[in-house]
Formats: sequence, C-alpha cells, structure tokens
Amino acid sequence: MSKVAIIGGGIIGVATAYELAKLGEEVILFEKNYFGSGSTFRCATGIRAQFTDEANIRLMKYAVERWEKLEEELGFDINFRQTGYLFLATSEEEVEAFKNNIRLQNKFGVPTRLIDMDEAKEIVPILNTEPFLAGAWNPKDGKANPFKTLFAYLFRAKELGVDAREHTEVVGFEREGDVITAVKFRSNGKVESVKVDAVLNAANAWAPLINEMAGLKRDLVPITAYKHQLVKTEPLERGQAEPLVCPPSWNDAYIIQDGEDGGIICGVGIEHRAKSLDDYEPTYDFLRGVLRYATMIAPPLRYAHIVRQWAGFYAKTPDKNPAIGKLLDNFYIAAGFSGHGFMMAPAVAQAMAELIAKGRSKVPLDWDWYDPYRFERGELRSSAFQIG
Amino acid sequence: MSGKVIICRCNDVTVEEIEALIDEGVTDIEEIKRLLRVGMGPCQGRTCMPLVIAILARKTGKKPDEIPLPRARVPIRPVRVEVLVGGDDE
Amino acid sequence: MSEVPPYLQRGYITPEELFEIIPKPSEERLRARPVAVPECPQEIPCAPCREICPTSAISMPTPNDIPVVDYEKCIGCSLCVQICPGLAFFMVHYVGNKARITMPHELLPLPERGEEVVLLNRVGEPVGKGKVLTVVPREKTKGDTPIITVEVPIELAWEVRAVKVER
Amino acid sequence: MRLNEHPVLKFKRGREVTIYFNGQPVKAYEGEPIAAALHAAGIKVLNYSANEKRPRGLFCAIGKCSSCLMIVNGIPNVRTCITLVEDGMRIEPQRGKAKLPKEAKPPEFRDAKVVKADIVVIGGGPAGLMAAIHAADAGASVVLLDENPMLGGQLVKQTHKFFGKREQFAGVRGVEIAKILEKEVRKRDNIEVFLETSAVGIFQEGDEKLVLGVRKNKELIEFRGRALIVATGAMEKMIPFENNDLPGIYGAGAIQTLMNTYGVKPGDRVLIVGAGNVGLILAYQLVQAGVEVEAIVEAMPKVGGYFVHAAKVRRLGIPILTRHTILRAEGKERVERAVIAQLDENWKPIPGTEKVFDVDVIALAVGLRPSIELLHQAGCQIRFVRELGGHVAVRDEWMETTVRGIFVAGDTAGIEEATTAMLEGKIAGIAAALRLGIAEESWVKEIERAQRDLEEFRSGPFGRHVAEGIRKLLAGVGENV
Repeated sequence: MSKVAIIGGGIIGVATAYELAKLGEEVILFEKNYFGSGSTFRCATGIRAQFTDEANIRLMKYAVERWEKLEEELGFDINFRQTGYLFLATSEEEVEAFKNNIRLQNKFGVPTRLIDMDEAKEIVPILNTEPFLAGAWNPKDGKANPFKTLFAYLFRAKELGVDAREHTEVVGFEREGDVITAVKFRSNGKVESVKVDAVLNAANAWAPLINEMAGLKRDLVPITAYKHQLVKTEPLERGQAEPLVCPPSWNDAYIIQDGEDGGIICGVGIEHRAKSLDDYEPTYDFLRGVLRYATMIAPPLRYAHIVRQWAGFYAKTPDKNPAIGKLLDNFYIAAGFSGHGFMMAPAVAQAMAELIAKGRSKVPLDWDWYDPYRFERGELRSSAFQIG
Repeated sequence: MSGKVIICRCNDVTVEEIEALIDEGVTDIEEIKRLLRVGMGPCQGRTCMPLVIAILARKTGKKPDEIPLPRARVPIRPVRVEVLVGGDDE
Repeated sequence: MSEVPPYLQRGYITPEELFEIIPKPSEERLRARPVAVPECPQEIPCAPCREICPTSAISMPTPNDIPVVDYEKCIGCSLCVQICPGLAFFMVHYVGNKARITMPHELLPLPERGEEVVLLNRVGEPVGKGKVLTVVPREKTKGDTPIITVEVPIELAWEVRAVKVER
Repeated sequence: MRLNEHPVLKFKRGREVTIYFNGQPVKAYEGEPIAAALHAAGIKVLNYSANEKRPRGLFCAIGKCSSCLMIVNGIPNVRTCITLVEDGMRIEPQRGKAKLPKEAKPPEFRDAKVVKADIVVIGGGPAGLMAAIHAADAGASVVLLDENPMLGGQLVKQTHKFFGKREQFAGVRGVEIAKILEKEVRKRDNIEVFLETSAVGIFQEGDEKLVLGVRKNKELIEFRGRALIVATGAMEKMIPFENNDLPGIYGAGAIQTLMNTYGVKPGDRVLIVGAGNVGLILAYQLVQAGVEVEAIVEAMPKVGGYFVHAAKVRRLGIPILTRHTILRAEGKERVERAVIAQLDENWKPIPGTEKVFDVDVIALAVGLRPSIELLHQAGCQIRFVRELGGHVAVRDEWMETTVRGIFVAGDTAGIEEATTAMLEGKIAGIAAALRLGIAEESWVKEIERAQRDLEEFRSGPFGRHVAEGIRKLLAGVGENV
C-alpha cells in the first residue's frame, strides 16, 4: 500500500480519492477552501457523450456508463438523470456537420440521432421551433447534481479511510530528483509535512501553481482561467426544459433545467479571462447577453425570474482538452478540463487511480491524446467541442 | 398539518434536517446550503440564513461571527427575465 | 438578572416605585393647581417635554437623563402631556374629595365632555367610573395628541392612567 | 376587514377596481398590492409550498420572503405583496412549483434606460432621504430610488411620535416626518426620484458604479454614478417554532404595512412575540386600529423596548409575559391558536406552564437585521457585530465602506432608530459629496455636528450598546466574511 496525496477537493480530486481507496491505497486529500468550492459547484450540471472527436467520445461513452451505475455504487441520490442533450442547427451547413458528428458518435456506440423540430418540441415543451432546422439528440446524455455527486464520493471515500482535509492549503513539496517525497500543507495557520509515495495535481485552474511548487515550469501545462458565468431561475416544475438545449451557432448559448429544483440554468459563450484566481465577479454584459439568447431558445422563459448569477472557471488549455497523465516519476496531473471536469470525473478518476496504483488502466482513456507534455511539444489536439 | 419547524420556507427545510446533517459531520455552511438547498429558493436566503447560522453555532459551539455568511449574488431580488432582456413589452 | 428593576419585568411602574425615583408632589401643591408628573423612569434619548415647558420647570441635563419636574415652577399648562412621545406625562389636581387626571387619549372614540367613562389602572383593569371634564382634540394640542381630563375619586388619583369609552 | 376610522391616520384609497380570485370577483382599490386586497376580503392562504404543499400566506409584505407567490394573469411566482392591483386581474393560488406557458413571443432585446448622477442613493427611508437632501445641498446631482410607491421607508407606518430633540423631529409622528422630508426632497431640483424601483445589483465599471434598477417590475434602468449611498434598511428576523410558516403568522412590519399603509386589518385577535420597541409599538397600533391584542410574550426577563411604550400598552390591558416563548402555532390552513410556555433559567420551556391563546394572528417582533445584500454583493467587507443586529458592512466614521465610493447609512449600517438613521444619512450624503470633490471643505463642520448629535443620542443605556458595536466595527473586531 502506498500513500497518495491529492491536491484539489473538487470532483476530480474527490472521485480519484475514492477510486484509489477502493484499490486499497492510503489517500490524503487537500482542499484549500471547502470541498467543491473551486469549479465543481459552479458548473452547469450537464453530462454528454456528444463530442466531435474519437478520444472524447470514447471517454465520455464510458463515463456515462459509470454515471448510470454511480447512484447505486455510492448509495446516495445524486440526481443523475438521462434527460438528453439537444443541439440545434440554424443552417443547412450545420445540419450537415451534425450528421457527420452523429456518424462518428454512432460508430462508437453513442446513440445520437437527427430529429425534426416537432419531436424537439415534444421533448422541450417551451422550445421555440421557428429558428431551427433540426436537432442532434442523444437521450443517453444527461445531468447530475455536482454537489451531491461530490459528497457521495466524499462520504464513501471517508468510509474507505481517505483522510479528507478542507481549509487546508498545500504550500510546497520535498522533491528528490524526479520523485516527490513529501507534501507541505498549512491548516489553521500551522505548516505541517506528510511523506507520500505519489501526488496527484487535481487543482484544475490552480494546477499551474501546484506544478510550479513541484519545480516544474508554470506553463508546462498552460491552463488559463476563464470566467464562465451562469444565471438560474427560481425553482420551476420539472419537465419544461429537461435536456441541455444548445444552438452552437448562437455563441454556444444553452439552457438546462436543474435536475433537483427545476430552476432553469442558462449559459452562453460570453467569456472573460479571470483577473485573478479569486475573480468570481459576475458581469453585466453576461446577464443581459445570456438571457437574450435563452429567451430566443425558449421564449416562455421570459416569465420566469432570475434568482442568481454566478461565475466559475473554465480552466482552459490551448486545445480545450484536459491534461491527464504523469509529469514526474510519481507526480500526476488531471487538470485543465476546460469545462468538462464534472462530466468526465467518473471515468477520469477511475483511470487515474488505476494508473497510480497499477501503472495501467482498463478505462478507454487515450493517454496520448491527453498527454500533459503535448503543449511543450507544440502538439495541439483538435479543439474539444466546448459547451458544458 | 404536522408540527414542522420550518427554517427555509422556499424549500420546506426543517430544523431536524439541518441538525441531522450537522450530526453527520457536515459543518460548513456552504455545504449545508447546497446539500439541503437552504437559502437557494426565491427568497435567496434572507429569512433562513441567520437561523442556519444560529443552529450551526449551537450545534458546533462556534460563535456566530466565526460562520461566514454565504455571498449575496446578483440579482439581489428575483427579476423577471423579460425585464432583463429589454423590458416588458406586452 | 437581579438588577432588572421590577417595572421593566412587568411593563408598568407602581406609584411607590415611581416616587423612589422622583419626588411626589405635596398634598398642598396637588390642591393648588394641576401639576405635571412624568412616569418616565428610564434613561432614553428624549427631550421634547423640556423643550416645550414654558417655565423651564423640567430639568434634564442631557436628553438621556430622566425628566424631573420642579413642581413649584410647574404652572399646569399640560403642554408636556400633549407633546410627550412616550405618552408618559400626566397631570394631577386634587379638588375636594376628587382628583382630576389629565392624560393623553390616542384612541377612538374620543370621549365627549361630560361623558362618563370606565377608569382603567396601569394594567388596564377597570377600577371605577369617572366623568370627563375637558377634552382637547388632536388638532388643538401642541403635540398632535388629544388629551382629556377626567374626574376620579381621590384615592384613585395614582391608579387611573387610562379610560375606556363605552358606547 | 378594511379600516375606515383611525385616531391618527387617514386612508386615501384609489379608484375601486375588481380583481378575480379563482374566478370570484374581489373588490380592490388602485394603489394597493394584490395581497392587501385579498386580505381585506378575508383570503389569507396565497399558495401551497414548493415541495411539501404547505399552505402559505403573507409574511414579510416587502417582497423579500417568497411566501406570497401567486399566479397572476397566468404568470407564476408573482410576489403579490408588492404587485399592485389592476382592474380585471386574474389571481390564483400557486400549488407547488410553477409551470410556464408553452408558447410566448420572444421579448425584444433593447438597451436599458440610463440615468446618470454624481451620487445614487438607494433607499428612500429616513437615512436615504437625509443623505439625498444633504448631498444635493452640498452641490451633488443625486438620484434617489426606492422600492415602495411612496417615500419615507418605515416612517410611513409609524403612527407614534419620535423621541430625541426638536431638531431631530422629536414629538412629531413618523408618518408626518416622512411628509416633511419628502417635501424637502421634492423642493430640490438636483434630486431625481424613482419610486417602485428596486436596486438588484451593483457592478463596478471603471470609475463608474452601475446600479441595476428595475422599475415597477417592468423596466430595466441603469443608474450610473460615481458614488453610492446604500440605505436599504432592515428586515425582520424569523424564529423557529412548530408551524412557524402557517398563514396568519406575520412579521410585525407586515402587519404595520397592511394596517397603517393600506388600512386593512390583519385579523381579530393577535399574539405578539417580542417586547422590544417594535412589538410594543405594534401592540399599541393594533389597539388603535381596533384589533384585540391577547398578550405579548418575551423570552428575556424584561421588556426590551422603551419602558414608556410598555406602560402605554399595559394600561390598555395587554399583558406582557416576560420569560415566555411561543411553542407552536395550531390550525388547519391558518392560525387558529397559539401555544406558549414559560422559560426556565436555561431558556427551556417549563412543562406544565403551557397556555393556549385563541388567536388568528401571530405577530413576530423578534428583532431586525440589516439588509446588507447589495453591499455584500458589491464586495464590501462584512462582519458580524451582535450589537448592530448581525452582519454589517465595515465602514469608517464618514460611513464609507471598504469599497471606495460606496457609503452606508441607517439600519443597513446597524439596527438603531430613525433619528440616528437621519443623522447617519446626513453624514453619508455630505461625505460622498466631499469625497467626489464636489462639496466645499466647510461641509466637514456639518459632518462633525452630526457626529456630535449622534454621540449625544447614543450616550444613554440603549445607545451605549450600539456605540459599543460601532467601536468594535471601527476597530476591526469581528470576523471577516
């Protein structure tokens, strides 16, 4: 049994802690704020396999299969619901592009199909059918509650012996050659140190700072925090806009009904580079811009009330694909999820845990594709299809 | 109707539910808020948050000034979507 | 909490408690002409009685001090009864075997001159009946509060502090 | 249940209109909110809660608590306590979560109206009005917004006369002070007033502060100023007890609004919880409106408010039960009874001391807390200071918060009195104009005068408590949040 330190108490860190504990490893998990406070609780809840490249499609197909069994495995209601993703085309060219994507997705067993707007209206009763030509519909996509999912993992991880520490900040490492030997952390103003056999950097937007502490170049894995904002309505009766509905050509605007309280979450690709890693300030242009599109997608939304607007980070790499793999002999990274960390977590956590504990994984994760050294080599992947 | 002690009116969260969660070891107000959805309804936590802080203080022995108030968010009162888009034009 | 004065536990003050805090007007003074008696034992930031008194009979070094009336300087004009925001000033005047109590009355209906009303003590219990001698309606007072003077048996002079109009 | 005669107030009602509750016609008057009209018709159950479908009625009456949401003309989640009636309105109780209509026309995207001024004052109560008056006199252009249809804030519900000194309107009724201050504001042509306008957020855009406003729930307005004064007042605290959400349980302020602003009786027999000034004043106001008050219960061993307010209600026969608390409300769809009990030294109810009151209204007057949401949202540093009523914004002696250019005054800065709110408003108004370089240096003397008045006002036992809280705040004691 070896001792693994995980840095970052978001969904990736917590889920990996659970998977490692399941494999019998000893885990100490650090979160500098409270669990989930970074990006996990700020996410839009969506889960999809409708990507446009093989690596992400295969990874997410596997992730969805894990999601389907997660509630049973963790014994906790995480509000996972397969209510689908509905992408909407506004032009003939886009319909053609959708068809190509669908062919690729079908090839790997993702059951996406092209639907007409009558069917779309049945699925989303408040949908505006008029501007759209067709939809790409995968009923197996869905959503879950980020907070409950994180806590379900956390409760089970603790039962399996994970030492999970909130409000505990990692401040440095001890390193011998390419091996990290100890993690230094501060809690209640006191700095302590713990010997470790392996370290996972799961700090997402904060990951470059952790890499730097490990003696690596800060931009070895270039991750930039972009404020991705959302607004949400008051709770509404379920069934009015269950799938994530997104016309990609409208600046990636989308709406999705919260799987628990039924409030409708609205997002759009109006992005601002965060001024700092504390910069969660929502912006006025977003508030108006997002609702302009949301009411074009679902006009009856005009009668709902917005109760809050918030920002979280899309921790973006240059190709919007995460960095997953090994950086030093015993120093690993799973970060830079560019908005897809929550949906990928069950698959990535399992793959990462198996890699750390056994040196290999049965998860269909294309290690070359997500190689954290690819940026240094100047090898960028085709951009992952962005929207949550 | 049963004798419930309601803390969060919007989501019908009772004092017993909050105490039970604290007993399970969840003592961060942000976590309690999100797990029970206290303060996440249309009143935006105005009525319930001081009560949650009081319960948390009583159960954990913390002083109320050691429990941070969850941040208020825009809009600080619910606003109809059509107003934010361009005004009620009907 | 032993230092809590009993009047703050109950919400009313007995004449005995009051006259431990301020002096009681002499029998002679009470018979001479109406005299203002503040039932205001608590230090609160308030000064209109002192400000309105035409003879500077009310001493109150700062607004947070309690009002103390110099009964010899008091001419019984009732302006303090009219202005007092706490409705805590009363005038008492002994006439024969009756006492005339002047008090604010901010309720409807306002009694009429000569009307017989139910006399209430400091806890609102009826303690007898008395006749209303004068009524100054709201618009004619200096303090926007109607005041009435009611005649009561002399032994109730320090009990009756409100009336109830029964129609 | 409408009041027509009142010893202090005169009710001016608007044109009579008809609204429809579940299809049944209900008489209403223009200018009153839907919930007040329904109350006057005896309709108290306004909706059934989102998850448990528990009956709910009016609670806060100021658009904050979500207890009065109804379906109005087919649109769900309308706050009926602040939405005014219109002839022919169709109103239905909401059951659970709302459903949107299936079809609608997309709203047109339009630029918002922009209103610019040197100083934006949020809140037209005593603090905000004084801030606007003094900022304007010091030379600033001012825009003042308030959520209510009239200026004055809580003053408009206050039938009692104010304490303090003559220059602080001592001896004048709150409702009259509101009129005086409103007249002063209207006299100044460098003050622009927006009523029925909520400030829903503050954004910093360069040197400018953008206050996002919503007028009449219909119109978006961008108020742009270089300085802001937040004087948004306070809101009532709630306490836990069984069935504390039953219709017929109100915040004290809600009852004052119904009764003193709209001339609607809240019910017939009332139990008041809390013998602070709010509870005591409310008891007196209820009697003035011809409503019976069964008792006031107070958990503390003494009356918390001014003794003179207590004496006023005691001599009208209202018992004040110190060291008592409410255990539960009972009733099927609305309050029918209240059960209280005596408390022991450890604040635990003593078995066997229960008393039952047959009341249809329970009024909660258990304290106020500052409405700091806007300040908190804008990023001002917040601390918990018990003496000031809970969480407050850290500010300096000129009432400026930790965000430069954002000032605070009145109950928002700490729960106190309308008198001190007015003095703080004066300080904030002048200070903002000075900070912007608009006011001449000589205005500093006016600030100092107001500070001396505040000090004098706070030198008694009540004020000393507040002064202690302010000292803590200025000294940086208390937790940052």
